Amino acid sequence: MNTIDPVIWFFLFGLLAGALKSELRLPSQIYDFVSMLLLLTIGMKGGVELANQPFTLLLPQIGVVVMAGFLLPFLAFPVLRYVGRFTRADSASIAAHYGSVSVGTFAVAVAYMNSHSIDFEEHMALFVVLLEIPAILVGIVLAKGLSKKMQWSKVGHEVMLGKGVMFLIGGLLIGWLSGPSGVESISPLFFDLFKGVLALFLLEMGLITATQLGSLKRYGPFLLTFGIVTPLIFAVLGTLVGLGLDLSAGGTAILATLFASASYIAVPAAMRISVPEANPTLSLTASLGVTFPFNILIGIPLYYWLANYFYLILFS
Amino acid sequence: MNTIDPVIWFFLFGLLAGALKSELRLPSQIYDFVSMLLLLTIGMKGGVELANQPFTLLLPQIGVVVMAGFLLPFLAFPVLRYVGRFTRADSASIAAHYGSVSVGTFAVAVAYMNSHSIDFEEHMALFVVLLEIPAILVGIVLAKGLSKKMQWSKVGHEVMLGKGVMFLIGGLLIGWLSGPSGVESISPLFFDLFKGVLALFLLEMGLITATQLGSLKRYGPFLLTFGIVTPLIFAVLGTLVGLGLDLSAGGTAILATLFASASYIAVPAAMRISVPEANPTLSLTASLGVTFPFNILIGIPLYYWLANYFYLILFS
Amino acid sequence: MNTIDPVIWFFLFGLLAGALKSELRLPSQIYDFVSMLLLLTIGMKGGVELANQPFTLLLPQIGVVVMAGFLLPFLAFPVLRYVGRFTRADSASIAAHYGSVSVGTFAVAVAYMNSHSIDFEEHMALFVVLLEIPAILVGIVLAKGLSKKMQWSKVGHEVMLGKGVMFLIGGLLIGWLSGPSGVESISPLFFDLFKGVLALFLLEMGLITATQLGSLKRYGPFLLTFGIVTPLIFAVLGTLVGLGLDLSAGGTAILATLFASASYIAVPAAMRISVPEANPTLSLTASLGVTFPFNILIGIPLYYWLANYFYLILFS
Amino acid sequence: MKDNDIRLLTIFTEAALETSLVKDIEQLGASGYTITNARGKGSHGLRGATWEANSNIRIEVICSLEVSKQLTEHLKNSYYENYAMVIFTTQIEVLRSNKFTS
Amino acid sequence: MKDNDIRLLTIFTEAALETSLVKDIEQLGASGYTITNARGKGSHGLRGATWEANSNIRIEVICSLEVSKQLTEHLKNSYYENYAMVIFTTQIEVLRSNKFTS
Amino acid sequence: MKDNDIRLLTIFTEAALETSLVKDIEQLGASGYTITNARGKGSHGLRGATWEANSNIRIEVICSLEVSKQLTEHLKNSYYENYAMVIFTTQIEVLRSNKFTS
Ligand SMILES: Nc1ncnc2c1ncn2[C@@H]1O[C@H](COP(=O)(O)O)[C@@H](O)[C@H]1O
Ligand SMILES: Nc1ncnc2c1ncn2[C@@H]1O[C@H](COP(=O)(O)O)[C@@H](O)[C@H]1O
Ligand SMILES: Nc1ncnc2c1ncn2[C@@H]1O[C@H](COP(=O)(O)O)[C@@H](O)[C@H]1O
Ligand code: NA
Ligand code: NA
Ligand code: NA
Repeated sequence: MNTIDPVIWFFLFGLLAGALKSELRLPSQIYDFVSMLLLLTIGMKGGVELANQPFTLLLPQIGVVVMAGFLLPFLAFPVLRYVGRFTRADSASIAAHYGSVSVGTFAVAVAYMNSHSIDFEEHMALFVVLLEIPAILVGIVLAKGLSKKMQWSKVGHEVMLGKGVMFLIGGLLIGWLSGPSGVESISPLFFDLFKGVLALFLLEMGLITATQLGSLKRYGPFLLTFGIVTPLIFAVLGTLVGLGLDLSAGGTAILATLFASASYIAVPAAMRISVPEANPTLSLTASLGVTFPFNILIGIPLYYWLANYFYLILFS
Repeated sequence: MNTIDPVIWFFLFGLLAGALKSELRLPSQIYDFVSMLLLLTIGMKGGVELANQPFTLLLPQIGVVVMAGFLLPFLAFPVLRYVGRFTRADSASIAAHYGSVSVGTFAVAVAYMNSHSIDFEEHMALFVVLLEIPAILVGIVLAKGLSKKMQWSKVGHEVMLGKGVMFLIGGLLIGWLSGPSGVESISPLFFDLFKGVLALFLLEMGLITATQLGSLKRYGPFLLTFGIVTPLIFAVLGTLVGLGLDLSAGGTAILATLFASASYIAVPAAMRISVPEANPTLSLTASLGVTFPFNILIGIPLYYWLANYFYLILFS
Repeated sequence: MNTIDPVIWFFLFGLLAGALKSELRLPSQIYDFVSMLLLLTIGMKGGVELANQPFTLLLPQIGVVVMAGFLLPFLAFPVLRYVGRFTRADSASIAAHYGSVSVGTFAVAVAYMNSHSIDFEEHMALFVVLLEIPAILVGIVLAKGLSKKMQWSKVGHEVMLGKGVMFLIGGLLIGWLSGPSGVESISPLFFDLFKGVLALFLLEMGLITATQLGSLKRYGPFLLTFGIVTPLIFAVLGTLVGLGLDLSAGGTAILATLFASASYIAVPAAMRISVPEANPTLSLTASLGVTFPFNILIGIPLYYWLANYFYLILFS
Repeated sequence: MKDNDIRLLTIFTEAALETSLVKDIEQLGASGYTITNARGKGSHGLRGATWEANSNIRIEVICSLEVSKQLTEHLKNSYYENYAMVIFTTQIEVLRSNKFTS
Repeated sequence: MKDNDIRLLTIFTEAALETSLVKDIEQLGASGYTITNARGKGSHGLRGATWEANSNIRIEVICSLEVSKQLTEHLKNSYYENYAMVIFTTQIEVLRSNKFTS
Repeated sequence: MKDNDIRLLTIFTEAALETSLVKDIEQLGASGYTITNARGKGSHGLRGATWEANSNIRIEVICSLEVSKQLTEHLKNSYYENYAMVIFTTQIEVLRSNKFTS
């Protein structure tokens, strides 16, 4: 029993409280604050790591990961459009959610590695930032086509300057500019409290997930299936990419988790403005109601097992 | 001068600021957050302790404490009804407040024991949870009678799923399921900051208490007397129960404090819904305006002295 | 690059995000909370230091500093009135802002000293409290004249009981009454997190400063010049006073920073009520849009250099 | 049904009643509601939103004159006696008024 | 006194005035008030509620036409010149209207 | 222009639209606006303000009847189809009404 991380218990407790229709709530500004701390800290971790090693060494990895960010939505879109029979806008929007990443899921994966003393490349946090955005652009193009009329500067503004992305990039820059010794003075707030902050975040995520369960019933079995199968397939892709990039087993599992995770902060906000005709309930039901719990409860250990398994097959 | 805990100074500062009509305020969501952290942490402490020892060993203690929770309101009710001459609803509501417990008072008692290096049974936190609820049910029955029409499922929902109780129980479960080593990773937020969080909580409690002083004048000397004599009597009962249960002097003093304390979070919320004809100002004036400050300023050291005194008398 | 404190990067990041019109924001209650923690902690630091040394030894320093607080606005007022050609109310209000101090600037100065391992007298925090108020009173007199009609008790209430001053004084009292060993139990929240809390505060200050840049353009070059030259001159005065009071180089630099800093919390609030005809945009543009960034980016290192330079000249 | 049959019903009351009132509003046939947090003072004294127990909410319901009457009547009977509560209606013109009267 | 003599007086203004305005409202005989936090823009520029100094509040007072006139007059004279402030009145129908006119 | 040409236009809608709507309101000639945070329910389901994505805002615009009509028309065309949005107008009497009609 003790092998389950306490942060997961917070999530399950939130889920239970939500399902029981309890009045439990994280005050909205506290939730904003907690999210902000997560984003800043994850960004800073990535930035500090960047300060530790020559940027140029990472360039090939960065190139591959960004490319993956552009490709993943194209894999999801036809399934949604032709198997799920969603409208073009809805298919594009959901595809963008799954092509992008979930910062919360990443944080749980990091917590998992830490509590099992599994090593991983610290610069994985950089990939969170890199994978956040490409899928959004692809989603918009899938919904609207590549017309000249697209106000790309407005879209770019919307995407880059949204809260989620800004905090990640800001943290990254601050971590990079301050370096490992510089951030020491602020580490009690940002690093020491991280796991506790993640616990509170997951408590609220549990409550929010519970509110999605109602719509899950309404939108039936396709979303449920899609929300489990997509992360599995994307995780396999992520595992292959991770091994191809020569990442450690831990790093590979985290990359697989990133591929498998679906956004619920940056992408919904961007889609609401740029593809308003897409129904936000559909994508949130899938990403929050199915994929997020699946990943943090089952996915992460599975992806780590997968990374080790492939390691064995391929390198021995 | 240095023997007064700094958290008490925060309370007195809040009281002073309130009395001076300063604009000082804890932002409302921060107060909610701080309360929530207190409840979760206290719950977790109890839960971790439960994980440490066979549950069955505690069963007798649990039984006695729960019984006390049902009995205490019956002691207070007739005094309120026939001496205080309050309406039936008001008497029942106030009796429920005093039969239940105050989490803030408990936290101050724990802080007192810690800063005087007094040992106590860590599972006292469990008793906070256990004593929270029975008095509410008794209060409702005292107000309404035991009619078949009572919607007990609605009342149960109201009582169990209110924020206060849920956070306590949630913390308890999380602490129990995670165990002492599990909660280590989240202890910087929940345990290391606890005393500081308590300080902020008490600052706001001081401000709120100050607002009750006006109504205290209005409702006259009975509430003042009741608010001091009841905790004293209940503390003596608590001391006897504690000694009977073979608790340490510290544990006995904390149990006495719990008996002596009056709720101002869970019970007011439940009474407002279930016994709406009771005037909430009366119970809050007594519990917040009189009993809370009395307990944290004078009561706790007194009850510890009492526990030691009885120890001497009875066991030597 | 690593010599710039990470908290400064937070400020610059906020400034950038604001200039880019990003949606980044610190939730308003979190900003209030963070400010409150800064004020309480700074007050407590001063109070703990007071507990460490005989109060009477500090009396001469206190006397000189308070006198300076009364004098500084008189230096700024004629410049604003006759060179800047502002109305009497505006001149008085801006003079009050510059005669008073900025707690945020003080915190950055302390962080600077700490991260460069420069010693300074810990009771400087006391001077923050002392310098906060006199300038406000002078500002009101400059605006309204010394008429008998002035409702000084109302003004005093407004000034003393405003949030900023109350938290500082409260912290001071709590620190003083608890002493160094007393505050230990609450230090994880108030002292260990201080630098991180300051980082969040500066992030929001950067965002707010960015919103002032627009009005800066409108009010032209005088405010810009005034906002840079005044701190420079006041810093020289502060340096001389510091050396005269026999402070260390670090302490002198901090006193110079206090003289050079302009209020943006307590004074604006007091002026809005007591001198309503003054335009708040003018004073905030100067103090927040010019002087605050100037001081934390350039001023503080400069004032430390200045303190050392004068030391050399005068004492060798 | 004519446009001027639409009313805005506004309720100032205790935050503790939110769950209960929302249920009532839906059961009495209103198509929706909007809630904001508030503080205030009235015959039940100061409710300064310092904490949950003395926080107010402000509920707005756009509905037909008929529903507004029924709701007012129901709230008066169920809550008016024991809770801090003020209710009033305003005449409004609403876009797509049929949405609120069906 | 007739129902239609009741007015809802609404004030959009600076948060810094809250204490002061509440005192005025009570002194001029209104039976209560309701306050919510707000942000906005007007002739005094953007007040985005980023911090205390540029936060707005929204005060509502239910009162007789007469009190509403006196209050408006008083606020106009005391604050209108130097503070961001907008005042307007709406005709409403209120439950138990006598509560607000006594 | 007469006093009774002034309208209060109220919009209940998704928080995500704030930036966009503020721009529209200014471009269509209103002299200001006031915004409060809200939660609610309507034809687009429950919007409980648990987080950004399902938070509402409540925008109030005091303007001339004409501007109110133009604004309503513009909002209807631009947002009504794809967003949770309710719009209504109330007749009000405002102090210094010329401030809002120039
Ligand atoms: N005259 C009034 N004007 C505006 N709001 C009021 C008025 N009277 C009461 N309220 C609001 O309604 C709530 C309940 O009123 P009451 O039941 O009179 O205490 C108060 O807390 C205020 O928020
Ligand atoms: N035309 C308007 N419509 C709605 N609210 C307004 C309007 N003009 C001003 N306000 C509000 O009233 C406050 C003060 O207005 P002013 O004194 O014009 O700056 C503003 O900050 C807005 O919140
Ligand atoms: N009948 C109603 N009364 C009051 N507010 C409403 C009503 N219907 C909708 N709203 C508000 O307007 C928002 C958008 O409405 P809708 O587009 O119908 O979902 C809702 O989230 C509510 O806040
Ligand atoms: Na993904
Ligand atoms: Na008790
Ligand atoms: Na100064």
